[in-house]
Amino acid sequence: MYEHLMENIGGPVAFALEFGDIVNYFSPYTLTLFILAFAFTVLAVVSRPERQIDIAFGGDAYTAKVITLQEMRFRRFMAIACGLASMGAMVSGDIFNFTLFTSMVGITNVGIVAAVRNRHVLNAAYEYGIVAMAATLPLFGGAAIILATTGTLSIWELSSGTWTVPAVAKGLLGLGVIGEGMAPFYAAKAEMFRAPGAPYVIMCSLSSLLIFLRVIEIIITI
Amino acid sequence: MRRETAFKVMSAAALACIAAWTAMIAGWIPAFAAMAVFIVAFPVFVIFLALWWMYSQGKEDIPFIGY
Amino acid sequence: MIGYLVSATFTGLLMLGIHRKVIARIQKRPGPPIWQEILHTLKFSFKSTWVPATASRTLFIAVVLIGIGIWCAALFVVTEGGSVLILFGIYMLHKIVEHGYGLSSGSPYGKFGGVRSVISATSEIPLFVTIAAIYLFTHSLIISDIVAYQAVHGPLLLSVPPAAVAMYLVLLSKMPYGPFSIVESKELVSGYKTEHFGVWRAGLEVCNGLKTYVLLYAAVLIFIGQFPIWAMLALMLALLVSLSFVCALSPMLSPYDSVTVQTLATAFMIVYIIALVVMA
Amino acid sequence: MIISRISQILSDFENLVPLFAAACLCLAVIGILTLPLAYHEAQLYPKTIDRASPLDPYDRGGTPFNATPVIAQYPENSPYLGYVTSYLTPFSLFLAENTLHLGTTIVSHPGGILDEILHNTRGLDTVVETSILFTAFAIAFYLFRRDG
Repeated sequence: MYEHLMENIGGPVAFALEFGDIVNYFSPYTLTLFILAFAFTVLAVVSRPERQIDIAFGGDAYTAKVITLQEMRFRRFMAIACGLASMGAMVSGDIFNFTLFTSMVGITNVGIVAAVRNRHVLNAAYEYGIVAMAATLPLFGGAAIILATTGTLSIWELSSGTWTVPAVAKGLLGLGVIGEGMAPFYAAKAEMFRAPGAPYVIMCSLSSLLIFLRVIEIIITI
Repeated sequence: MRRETAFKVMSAAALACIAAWTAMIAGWIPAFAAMAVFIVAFPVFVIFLALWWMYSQGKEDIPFIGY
Repeated sequence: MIGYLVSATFTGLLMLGIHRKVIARIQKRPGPPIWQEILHTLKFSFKSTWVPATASRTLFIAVVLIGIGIWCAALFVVTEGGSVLILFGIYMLHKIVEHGYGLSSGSPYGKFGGVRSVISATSEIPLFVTIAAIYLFTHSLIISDIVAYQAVHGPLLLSVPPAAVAMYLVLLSKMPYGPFSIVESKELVSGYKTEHFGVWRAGLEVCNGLKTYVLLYAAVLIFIGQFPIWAMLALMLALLVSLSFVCALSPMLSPYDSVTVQTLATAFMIVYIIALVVMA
Repeated sequence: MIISRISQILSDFENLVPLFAAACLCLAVIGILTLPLAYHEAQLYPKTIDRASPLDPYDRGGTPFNATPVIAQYPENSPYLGYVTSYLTPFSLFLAENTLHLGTTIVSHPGGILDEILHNTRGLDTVVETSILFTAFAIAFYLFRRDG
């Protein structure tokens, strides 16, 4: 058992990176998630999209979808932004900062598929966007309740055991992250996956999985 | 890729693994550093070992589309 | 450590072979020999290999490496007694590797496999409640602390049986031929694996071997406790055979139904945990 | 069967918004039932509003280029804590002295952002907030200009 409660959850904190009151910390857990987000962001930077093959059912014809350079550039930009936002969310040691990064992930996820010219995918992205937008309400609401009831937002402080964070605030945080595309609100995200451009589309799913994993740590810690 | 390249990469990965392992046993580097080396080098070793055995025996093809 | 890594891979592959054999015997088929999966791996690594013309080359190759890499990391986390959260994080991120396999080739079958794997993204949600339930008892998520707790208080399997059931569901959804393995359904050809042939498939098999070993080992370690290695292997085998029975006797659910079943299981677990907290 | 009926609802993304709204509603009801929540008096970021100030509601008080007492979580991380309070460009200063409306927009004068970064010690938040805005603008611009 470690001295600090937080270190019993994600492992001993190796080092912390301070931005004023926002202290980003790297424990084995957050570091692992950070490295994975980083690895897939690098992949989105260096790999070219695949040429997705479509079969015309009922015939012998098949077609390859080609992504234009302009579209590829924009989607890569969004995928990188998404990767950066998830990296930030992974190591953030501040509840409000985490919620900000999470809402940025929601916006960039829409951006990744927004350039696709496929009605079905765009419809799904639209629905997803609305839910992601609505999900910011529980997210920021949870953060606000935590600040009002404890007077602090630092995860490090909150985990010291002197504060009691109301269960409903934790629930709101969890619901906000689940709204960004975790089950049972995953239907739109699964449809967004039909878009071509594998290295970018993967970031959609990766980012929501990562922030979900992180919010579990936060909910248990505080 | 040529076979020699695959062989070189494979041996480099294997050497990295063995070096990290020896260094860990001798106490020169902490265990987690050795593990980090393994995590990076072991997959490379596995894939390039197999690539050294067999690569580019056919030419590129479009995917299986189910005829 | 290198020896352990390699032997874990082969043990995992052997266990997958046993899994197939047990299923076959229950279904009154002769089944392949139990070392079939090891032979598969070796066979695939000698097959001709290239990257499909339509594929996203870098991603196509990188996911194979990442797949093996993350399960190596998981093995080290389990053996060194790291945080159980890291292990469960890797369980979930295996999904991303599956997506990468499926989407990177450009093949429609791989794509369907990849989309299926997004749909099945719930299969890991019961893990979250498992973690919360464990934490309520042990007040620590470091595996070595959990093992120490069990040495004093007896196995967690007896203290939090519903959490163990949730963990069992997760294991089941990761095993091939199970009711939740919708990504490996037969109408998808080979699903996300369709385009990864030859060496890439061998890499995938190595990843699967490590994955099976880590999953079973971790389940035994977290819910029963630490034993000498032969006893661990025996317990893992017992767990595997029970999983094979479930896989052999249950039909595969339709994709969205499997999600609903897992979501309901999670909801039940959440209610259980709230009850635990209220009682405490 | 009930399970396949549930999965039919879950699998259609048209139902996503009502489902999420229902979940939010459930949680909100639970939240209302657990009221009242205790308000913690010793807040980290206290705020006093001077309605008469031309910079209202963004006036954090204090004289420019002077240290102002500010509460921070980790004062050791902010050596210049509270030093820059409301720096205004000459034009902004002119507006502030002559009108009452400068404070109505947070980024219309440089003081807004600097204030958040240095006075309240939450600089990374400000950076992320603006990044979110820029990302959203980038998407909108791309979609608008795509066919142009």
